[in-house]
Amino acid sequence: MSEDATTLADAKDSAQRFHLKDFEGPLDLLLFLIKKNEINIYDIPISEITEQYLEYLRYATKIDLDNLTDFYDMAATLVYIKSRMLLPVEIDLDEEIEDPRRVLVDKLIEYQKFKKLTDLMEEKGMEAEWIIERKKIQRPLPFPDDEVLWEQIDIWDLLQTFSTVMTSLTSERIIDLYEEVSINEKMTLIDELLETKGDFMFSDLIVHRNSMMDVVCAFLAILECVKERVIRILQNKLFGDIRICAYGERIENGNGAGEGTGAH
Amino acid sequence: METELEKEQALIEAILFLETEPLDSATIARVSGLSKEAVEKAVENLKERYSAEVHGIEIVQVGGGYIVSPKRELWEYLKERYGKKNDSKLSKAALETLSIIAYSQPITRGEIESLRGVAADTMIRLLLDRGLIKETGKKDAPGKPIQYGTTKDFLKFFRLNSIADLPKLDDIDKERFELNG
Amino acid sequence: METELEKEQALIEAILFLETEPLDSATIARVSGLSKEAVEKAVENLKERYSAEVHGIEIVQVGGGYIVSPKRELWEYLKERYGKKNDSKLSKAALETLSIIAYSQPITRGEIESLRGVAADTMIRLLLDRGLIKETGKKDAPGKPIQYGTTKDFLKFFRLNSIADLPKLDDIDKERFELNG
Repeated sequence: MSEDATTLADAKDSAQRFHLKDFEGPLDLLLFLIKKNEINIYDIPISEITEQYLEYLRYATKIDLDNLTDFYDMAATLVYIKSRMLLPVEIDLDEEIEDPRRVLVDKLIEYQKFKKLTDLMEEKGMEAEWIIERKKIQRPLPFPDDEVLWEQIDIWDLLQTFSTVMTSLTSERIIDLYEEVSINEKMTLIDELLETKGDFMFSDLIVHRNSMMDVVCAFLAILECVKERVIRILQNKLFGDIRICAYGERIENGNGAGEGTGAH
Repeated sequence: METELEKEQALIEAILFLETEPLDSATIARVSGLSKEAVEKAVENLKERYSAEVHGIEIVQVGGGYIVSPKRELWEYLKERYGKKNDSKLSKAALETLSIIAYSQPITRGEIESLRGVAADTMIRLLLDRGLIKETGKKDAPGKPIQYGTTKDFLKFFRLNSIADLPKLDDIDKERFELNG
Repeated sequence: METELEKEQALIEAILFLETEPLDSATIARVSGLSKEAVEKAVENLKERYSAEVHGIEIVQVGGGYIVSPKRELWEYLKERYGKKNDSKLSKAALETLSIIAYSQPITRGEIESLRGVAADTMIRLLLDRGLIKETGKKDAPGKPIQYGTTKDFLKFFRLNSIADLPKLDDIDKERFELNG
């Protein structure tokens, strides 16, 4: 590799690093140069540092404009300090000599302090790199009088929900969704009628008179309930309506049945 | 040995704290890298520890899993702030359970769970407390599991005259396709 | 008397368990209906109780509030399942600006710029957007420049209880920097 190539690579390398914002600002670059040259910060060889600083700046062609201005500002300051240092100083014993570098040095030290603090914060931030926490609130408590919860639900929501639940099931769990009525449903209705009316007629169980399924299920439900000794059934005449009452209920023979029929 | 056990217990405590759904011991074992036996022992210890008066939370077993939950006697004080949180999630689960019960009654907890695929205790308790469902009997099956059905309040709530008025699935289709109006 | 205190403690334990955000004692008092003193006493007791080896969770103070959190020494085991990478990492420039604000608040944009030697608008806007800093007032100086300070979210982000808990320079650095500061 030729000498030129190496220099070029160096320059490119520097520019690249600069471009990658290794330096947060002109003060950062200055601190870097001071450290690199192992210079005492209280006695900065200003012309040497200025030269190096400008050198770095020359490679930095791609940094954004905002920062570039700041970097050039610092360059101007450095050049100014350099010129001040070159001027002969008239020694006045009464007055303390103001070192032209003083302001810059103070700034650099202050900046260095914050760099250190930033490092500390970064460490602290690293601790927070991982967080382990519960993703959401614990299961809500099921409170009985949670009115808001139920406000806007109607029966269609209920059906819709049921439909969704059912259609999301795997085939082995699928039951006949479109079965119009079921025996279970009729048994539920029997329970309800027993509760609300006490006793009732078979015809009360039929919701859709022209549905064969409805009638058959009602019959099967009655048989099931009789078997389970949930109900008693009574019929006061052949082919008459069947009266149904709770199993435990005391009924006076045919008389009671007649009364019951008459009431309807 | 003692400290080893303490460490395991501490880890499981942290896991139970972080979870929001019931976790069975096999899952806890997998997550913690401990044996199932160690997990079960630790959970037992934790359960006992938290059962003390001084603790406001406890480890409860729900549908074969463990979950940390505020103690029931404190709910009264907590309900205002925590009862309504997450209500969309709560209502969805509750509604699902309720719809299954309404359309498949009488139905046992096991059957509900097999339909929904998740534990149903909490929801059943909620619906019972709320008076929308009730125990209707016991199923003639091994273990005689309790069967649930809807109540009068359920009908009232949904403005139904009778359970026979529950709309049917083909009603939905009718509405959807506007077939028979 | 003792049991009264135990009950209060149990209630506060349940509240802390239910929350996912840090809760200050005033809020806990409001939620629990207890006095702030009672809350603070109970929280202290709870903190001590959970600090024991056998517990895997602890009560930590973040941004002036209390939160239950798994103990740090367990994170290694919990990371895989529960860990969330904090992808909201700050750039070096943002962090530098933020640390200047944190350590020198209240501070104006001009002051930040003179410390960093570069324009600060973008960074200030970024930090404001992230909720890490806020406007705290106006400086009594020509132009009444806006002053900035850190927020509660800043404390939370860095897991600090108070701004007084910001990491400190060690003695050597202190001497190096503050003599000439």
